[in-house]
Amino acid sequence: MTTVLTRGTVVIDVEACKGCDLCIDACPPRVLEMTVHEVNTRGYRYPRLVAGCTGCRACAQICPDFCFQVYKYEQPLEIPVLEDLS
Amino acid sequence: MTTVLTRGTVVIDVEACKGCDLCIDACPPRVLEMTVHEVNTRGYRYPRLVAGCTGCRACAQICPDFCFQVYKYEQPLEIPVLEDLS
Amino acid sequence: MSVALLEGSEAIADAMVAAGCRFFSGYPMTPFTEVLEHMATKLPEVGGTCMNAESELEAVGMAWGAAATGTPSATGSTGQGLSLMQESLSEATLARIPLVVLNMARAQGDYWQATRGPGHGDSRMPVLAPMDVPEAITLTQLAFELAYRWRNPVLLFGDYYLAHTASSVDVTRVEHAPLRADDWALTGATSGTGNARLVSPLGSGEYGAESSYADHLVQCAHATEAMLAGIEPLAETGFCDDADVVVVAFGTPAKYVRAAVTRLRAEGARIGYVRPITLLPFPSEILARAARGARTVAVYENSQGQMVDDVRLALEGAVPVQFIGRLSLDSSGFGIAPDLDGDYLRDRLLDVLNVDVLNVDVLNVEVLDD
Amino acid sequence: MSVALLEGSEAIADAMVAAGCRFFSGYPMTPFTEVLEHMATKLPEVGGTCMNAESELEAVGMAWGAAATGTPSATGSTGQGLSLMQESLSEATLARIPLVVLNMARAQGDYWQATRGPGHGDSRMPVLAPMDVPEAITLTQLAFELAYRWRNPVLLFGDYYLAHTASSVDVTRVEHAPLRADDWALTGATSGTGNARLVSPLGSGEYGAESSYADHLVQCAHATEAMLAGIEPLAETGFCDDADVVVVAFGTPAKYVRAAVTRLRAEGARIGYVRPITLLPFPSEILARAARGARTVAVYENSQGQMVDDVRLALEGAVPVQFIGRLSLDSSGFGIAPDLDGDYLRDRLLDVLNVDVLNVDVLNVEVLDD
Amino acid sequence: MERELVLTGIGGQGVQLAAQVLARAAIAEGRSAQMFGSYGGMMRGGNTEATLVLADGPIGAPPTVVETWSAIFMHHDFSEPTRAKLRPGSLVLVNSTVFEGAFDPDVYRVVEVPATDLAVDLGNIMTASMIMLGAYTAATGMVALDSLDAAVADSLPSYRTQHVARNVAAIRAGFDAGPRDLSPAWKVLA
Amino acid sequence: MERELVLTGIGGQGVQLAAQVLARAAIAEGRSAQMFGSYGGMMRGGNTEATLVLADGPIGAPPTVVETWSAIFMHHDFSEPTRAKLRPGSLVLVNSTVFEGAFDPDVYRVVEVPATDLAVDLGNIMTASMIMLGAYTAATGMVALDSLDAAVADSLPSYRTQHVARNVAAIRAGFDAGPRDLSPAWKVLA
Amino acid sequence: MTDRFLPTALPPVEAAHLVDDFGPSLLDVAEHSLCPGCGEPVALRAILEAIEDVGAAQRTIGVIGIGCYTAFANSLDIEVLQALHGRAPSLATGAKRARPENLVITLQGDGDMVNEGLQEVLHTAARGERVTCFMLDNGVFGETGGHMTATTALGQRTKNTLDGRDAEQHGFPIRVSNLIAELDGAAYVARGAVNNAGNVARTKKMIRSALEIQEAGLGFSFVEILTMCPTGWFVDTPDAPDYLTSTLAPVHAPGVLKDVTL
Amino acid sequence: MTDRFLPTALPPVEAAHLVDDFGPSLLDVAEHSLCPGCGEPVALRAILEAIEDVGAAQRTIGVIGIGCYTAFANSLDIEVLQALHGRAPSLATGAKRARPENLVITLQGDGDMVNEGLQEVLHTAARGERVTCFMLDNGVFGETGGHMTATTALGQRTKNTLDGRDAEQHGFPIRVSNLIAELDGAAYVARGAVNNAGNVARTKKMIRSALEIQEAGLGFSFVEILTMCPTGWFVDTPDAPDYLTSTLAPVHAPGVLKDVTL
Ligand SMILES: Cc1ncc(C[n+]2csc(CCOP(=O)(O)OP(=O)(O)O)c2C)c(N)n1
Ligand SMILES: Cc1ncc(C[n+]2csc(CCOP(=O)(O)OP(=O)(O)O)c2C)c(N)n1
Ligand code: SF4
Ligand code: SF4
Ligand code: SF4
Ligand code: SF4
Ligand code: SF4
Ligand code: SF4
Ligand SMILES: [Mg+2]
Ligand SMILES: [Mg+2]
Repeated sequence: MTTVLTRGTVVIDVEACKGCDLCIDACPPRVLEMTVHEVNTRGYRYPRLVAGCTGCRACAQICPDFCFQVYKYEQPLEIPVLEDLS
Repeated sequence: MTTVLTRGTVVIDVEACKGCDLCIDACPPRVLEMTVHEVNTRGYRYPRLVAGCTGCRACAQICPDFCFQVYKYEQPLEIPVLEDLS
Repeated sequence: MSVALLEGSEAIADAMVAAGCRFFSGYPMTPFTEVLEHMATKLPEVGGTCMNAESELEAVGMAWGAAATGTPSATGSTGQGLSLMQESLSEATLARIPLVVLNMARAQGDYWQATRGPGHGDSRMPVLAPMDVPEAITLTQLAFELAYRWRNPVLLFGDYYLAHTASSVDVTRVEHAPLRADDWALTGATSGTGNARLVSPLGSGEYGAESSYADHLVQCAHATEAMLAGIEPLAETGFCDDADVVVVAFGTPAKYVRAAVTRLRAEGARIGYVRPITLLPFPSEILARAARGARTVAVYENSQGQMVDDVRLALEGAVPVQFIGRLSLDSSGFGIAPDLDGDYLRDRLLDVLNVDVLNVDVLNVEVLDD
Repeated sequence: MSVALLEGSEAIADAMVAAGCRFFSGYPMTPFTEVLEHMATKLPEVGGTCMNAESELEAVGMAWGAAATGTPSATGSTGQGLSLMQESLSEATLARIPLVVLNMARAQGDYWQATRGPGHGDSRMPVLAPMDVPEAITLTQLAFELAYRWRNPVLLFGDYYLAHTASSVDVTRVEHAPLRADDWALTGATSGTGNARLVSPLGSGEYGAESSYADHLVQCAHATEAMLAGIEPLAETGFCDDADVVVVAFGTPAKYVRAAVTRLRAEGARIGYVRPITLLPFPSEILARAARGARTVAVYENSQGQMVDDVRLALEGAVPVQFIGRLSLDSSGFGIAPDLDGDYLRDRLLDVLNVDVLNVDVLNVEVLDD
Repeated sequence: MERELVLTGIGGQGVQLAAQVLARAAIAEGRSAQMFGSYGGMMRGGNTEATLVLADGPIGAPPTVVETWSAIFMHHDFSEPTRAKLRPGSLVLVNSTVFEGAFDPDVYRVVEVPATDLAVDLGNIMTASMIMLGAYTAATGMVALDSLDAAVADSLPSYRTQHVARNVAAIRAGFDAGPRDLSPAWKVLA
Repeated sequence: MERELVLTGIGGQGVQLAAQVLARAAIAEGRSAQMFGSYGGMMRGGNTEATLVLADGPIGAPPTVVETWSAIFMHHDFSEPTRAKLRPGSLVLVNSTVFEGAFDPDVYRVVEVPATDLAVDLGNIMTASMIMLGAYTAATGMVALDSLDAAVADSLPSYRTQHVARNVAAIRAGFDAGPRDLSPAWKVLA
Repeated sequence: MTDRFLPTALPPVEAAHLVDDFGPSLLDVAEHSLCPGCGEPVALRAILEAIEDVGAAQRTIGVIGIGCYTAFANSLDIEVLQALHGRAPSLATGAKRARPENLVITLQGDGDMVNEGLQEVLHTAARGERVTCFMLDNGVFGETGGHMTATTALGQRTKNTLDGRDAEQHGFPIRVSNLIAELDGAAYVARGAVNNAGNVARTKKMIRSALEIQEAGLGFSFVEILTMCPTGWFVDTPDAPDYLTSTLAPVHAPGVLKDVTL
Repeated sequence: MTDRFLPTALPPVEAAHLVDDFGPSLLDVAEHSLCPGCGEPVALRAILEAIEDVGAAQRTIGVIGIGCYTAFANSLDIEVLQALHGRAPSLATGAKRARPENLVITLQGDGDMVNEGLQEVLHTAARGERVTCFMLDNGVFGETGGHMTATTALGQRTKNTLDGRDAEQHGFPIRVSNLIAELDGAAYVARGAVNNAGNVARTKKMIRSALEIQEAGLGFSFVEILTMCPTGWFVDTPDAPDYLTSTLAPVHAPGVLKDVTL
């Protein structure tokens, strides 16, 4: 068990998402991951956030469906995560 | 009284002429001169030829009204002219 | 202002300026060029803008853009140039753009383009057809009033004669309702307010936010019908009360027809005339009333016959209609009609009257005088 | 060929190829795009050329250029795109270019554009309006024959339904006169002969070397009249002999009208229909004959009413005419008419018949069978 | 004689394909066919409807009909307009797996087919419309079962030919599940 | 009351200018004017014609007239259409210096003015039309002589104002050469 | 595994400040009907944010062409003048001449601008009209089904060039920014792209420069923006950004082509 | 003095051979109605002679625009397809595609090509259409009275710019040859002039090269020809050649802009 420095976070409007994956590649620390089976009411997969967001806004700027609200923490958080098992 | 070497000559369709003067400047040896008072039936002044034509075709190529037929003599002529009095 | 000798092209330009026009755009084509030149001189003097557009399509686009800001605007061409503008004019109607459009036509073959156009769909533009320069001054100003009242393009149908006839006129402003656009025009002021304006041929939610493109088209069709029902049809009639023959013509040729009819009257013929001034809405009722007692109605147009359909539609078979016009052009092709300058017109009228010789007793050199 | 299930857009493309068309140019606009796509596939297979033109103006220009070489050519768009082509189409008529033009229209509001156009002046194009895919195959081929016989553009008036309805059809060549152009088309062969050909809307001296532009326009106007007089007007009529009410409609909506009328007949109503197939020349005589005994003539169009004028002109007041159509579009705006898919049409016909309930005894589920 | 079939469903259920297959099978048997499809936009799950008319000769019916001899309901969403076209005696096939709602059996000849269930059983939910088509064929004899096989091959785009067998199997499963000759299409006058 | 004047000549003779000057003079006197000019192309020596109508009130005449109260013939070339507009009693002024042909003095009131000669005498051949205008004014009293002076200034383009005096002089010379009150324009009903 | 994921349904409870808020504030309705992975909304966002950045939000008139982006006409919170296909630059000219104090922009696609209305934008640029035109360049008519346009790169897949555009058959693409840069009336010409966050940021800077040029009255300004159209290109949405890089960008190279202020 | 002048009414009696014969042989009627000193007939002569030079006289289709040059449509001895104003390149495209074996040219003016039909020629060039377009550039709409066009040089006098074209008021001229040269479909682009005999000769060479490019199937070819319009420029005919040199030529510099065979 380690922690990840997390300077920001996002609110994701998953219902607006059309599952295009653009945010995934856009995120510099790669802290967004698409669902595999879960879909929204329109049937689209959508992204979820893991620890390490920098609040860089890249996801918000690239998302064609305006699904992101980005926040920067006043104080960075250290978020505990499970050790990568690989 | 001298002579001028004349390698060519032109036929001028003065009735077709519209008096634009373009041939005058175009003629390298400057052997075309506009009439001063004489006009054709449409009221335009037109060019006349003096000795020294080279048959270079410049007048024909520039004339907007296709007034020139150009000939080259098989043998250049020496045409006598009055001494320039100036 | 005071009375001056103005060519029609200049008088129309002055009338536009008097009506409040502050933007004009056009592309040269005789005899529209003449108006464009005057606008290029006059508009800057009153703080307006005249654009020598690079083509007719761009001219109508520029006028559309200026008009959308609430700036009284006009454009035009000849009928051929207006053909290029048909898409824009049809859709400008759907976008509810008040725009005055001049057709300085060559002859009269653009009647259908004017009254059955513009372009595709159910869009229509009111059409005003002056017979001479003084009337053009009034109708030009009326065109702006109608354009704004109905938020619709309005067509002024002139010709070469109108553009080139000089007349003693005093171009004064005809008082009309102010050309108000403050409730819809784009000025930037509503941007960023959460309620920004939209001016669009695809609909702008004005018939309900949820209204579809289809709803918009249907609503526009109704608006067009309301407009055509709301505009008073105008026509001049003369000598119709006891007329055997009623002659119908519009525009400059109608002035020739009127002169010919007046002379025939003086010679004793029972002949009258009707001159539609609004071609759309067509003055059907005025015509039907005027032709009630007639034996026949004759239609003269300098074309192969187009308005004649509207005459037939107005009369619904009540009086037989015959077409006595034909296309007549001098070699310039600009619309000067040899038929008007000779015996053609009088001969046709005599044919219709079915007489060879009229009572020539009344014929004397002063017949046209008061 | 053999029977296959083809959408109208493909069947029209096949019919063009069968008629001899070897050049096509167009710019995408639904539902014309569909035909363009098929032409892009089919023409190269027969050694022809299909151009994805950069705009409608360029499309009509390319087709004009190819047609002038004697290559059977076609272009088209929707009504809106055709508005952009109005100058070219009007002048192509003056240049005597045989050209087939498709209007894959959205609804029926382009009737006036089709029959009173193209554009300015006295130019006219014959207009053919199929009601369904099998008829479109025949009329498309007729369009080429007419275009060549009269050296004039010819308009085929279709719609979204026609483009998208798949039908079991066998596109076979309708035998018609060969599309001959060898006496006027440009091939370069007469260049340098001292007698080089000219194909021009301004006239090419064919009416006499000294003929002016004005003469040319007048001669073209006469040629147009001769053409319209020379083409046989086509219409389908049904149940008119003893009909109280005659309903007039064209194109796909006419097929709906026919179905509704057929059903009302089966229910005992004295109702008949006339379906103009050539919109220009309009089948006025057929209509007048069919409507002779009728109490009223009702006109259905999916527009605010345009053909209704031609119906009135045909009947000249002999039978009262009422308009029972209106513009009806689903939210796509492509021309699918909710009015046709529900009770609207039948209700209007019942209104005209002036009955609430028909003799329902004859109503049964099999009425539409043979 | 003209026979109408209106199919309704939501995007992705194969409604248009089923209509095409039936049309091609009928054409192969020498009949005339006319088909008009409509879609309510490009979004997933939008409405889709097809109107198919089959006949012995030229077809008089317009692209869409106000009354239909038969209908297939793949889904209840957007199905109201189709329901409005039914007339007394119309044959109604319902995909009972997903369809919510009911039809009065005194007015219509109703056949319930659990098409989506059967399709899932066959291993591909996408073939539900083929199941319905098989059942419809059983109920009407509109075409011979064999005619449908070839029509399936003709109706799939070339990059999907590997799916022919699966669709043919679905048609046969549907045929087996359908009531035989409930509403014979052509026999009346044959 | 409307008075028509048709002027005809060849390009360069000042026909249009003469018509304009007369129109402006009449307007200055409170009358209405209407004028339509036509030119037969841009070549030198082409036809030129102007139709002028003056009246006390709104003008009913169209741009060109089929009959004219008066005419001025500056040249015989292209003059046939104008001649056809004469009616019995029309006033006809002829530039006798160049005009070839004759008018029947029993039918028309004919005035011959050697306008081109007079203009040459005055030092400018271009003012021939002003000579005719002066003579016409003498014969008709259409406008007061003084009114023409101001009208000349108004009718010349600004880069030609130096020519005003010359034209005024020509008008006066023509006036002196013309017959006084041969065909009074307005007095009949005045 | 689930607990790897952080809650993203609501704003954070920890002290934090908002740095980016769903749709741009000049858009009333964020939801739209454009395809998954479409680049056009991304470009639109950059344009709208730049308008705010230059402080012109309440003075802007946007003239919109006809293409997929037209779907936004109803939901923008700037005044919109909807043009016909290809005609936006002339409308913008009329609007700007009538109201010089406004910021006037156009939003057009490649089909709209380089096919139907090529001469409109060139004439407007040559005139040095004080307007800013934005072109969303995806090399296809997205709206009508994804056919080739006049900008389609050689080798690019479209509905009618499924094997890639071939010069022999379909001619060569037009680099319209380069043409405009050649015109003396053009004061600023740049080409950006929205296929990754870095390009979006660079493009936004170009947009801002273009608007500033207009505000300064220096002439015509223009930004071409390469956008993804996975639908018209027949590629999966995650592959579209790379497809843009490898296909469109080599022909239509991003960068500033002209800037009179430099 | 009279005897200084030689007889020019008849061919010489001395042995001589004809080297240039009045009008070009591909012109049936030499007489025309264009103004004195107009450059358009001069350019036309060069084009017609070049067509003969490349041996295509009996294979040529000439598509003609609308301007003063249209007056020749009736007297040319090559087949003429008269186009509407601005539309010649599309007609030429259709004709060439239908009959690839023909030499297809257009003859247009600056008003026709750069105003009304700018996008026609650009699209045709981009497509690499195997046609040759000739533009007679005098910077005015000669035919309709001499107004400014989109190519009018800054400072040039026209009917509506009597004090010279001013960029602020009338915008900047378009150098259309430069735009065309930027297009990959264009194989040959040159600009000539007919204001003196040397330039006429150079221009004729350009015309010949352009036609040869078409014959070789190498793509689109284009020659702009600067022509005098003394009427529209309001200059005396003898001054027009110099006016061209000092006004038009600095903006529209003569020379070969592109030649793929080099
Ligand atoms: C005059 C005209 N022709 C054709 C159309 C059909 N049409 C609508 S959008 C469009 C293409 C738009 O392409 P582009 O501008 O590149 O936008 P995109 O769809 O790629 O976003 C076309 C051809 C039209 N609306 N108007
Ligand atoms: C659609 C259309 N608009 C306008 C005109 C009027 N018009 C005829 S020629 C011309 C200008 C021609 O200019 P250019 O091509 O430069 O030729 P030039 O007269 O200078 O030789 C114009 C505007 C027309 N014929 N058609
Ligand atoms: S703000 Fe930056 S780091 Fe955070 S999720 Fe978005 S792209 Fe990733
Ligand atoms: S970029 Fe937006 S629409 Fe695309 S997957 Fe991410 S959140 Fe969904
Ligand atoms: S041929 Fe040459 S030298 Fe002879 S007159 Fe002509 S230009 Fe002068
Ligand atoms: S160039 Fe021709 S038209 Fe001009 S002056 Fe010389 S001969 Fe006459
Ligand atoms: S078709 Fe292309 S441009 Fe249009 S919305 Fe879809 S992805 Fe975007
Ligand atoms: S106006 Fe100009 S281009 Fe036209 S003929 Fe006269 S000089 Fe030549
Ligand atoms: Mg695009
Ligand atoms: Mg020019």
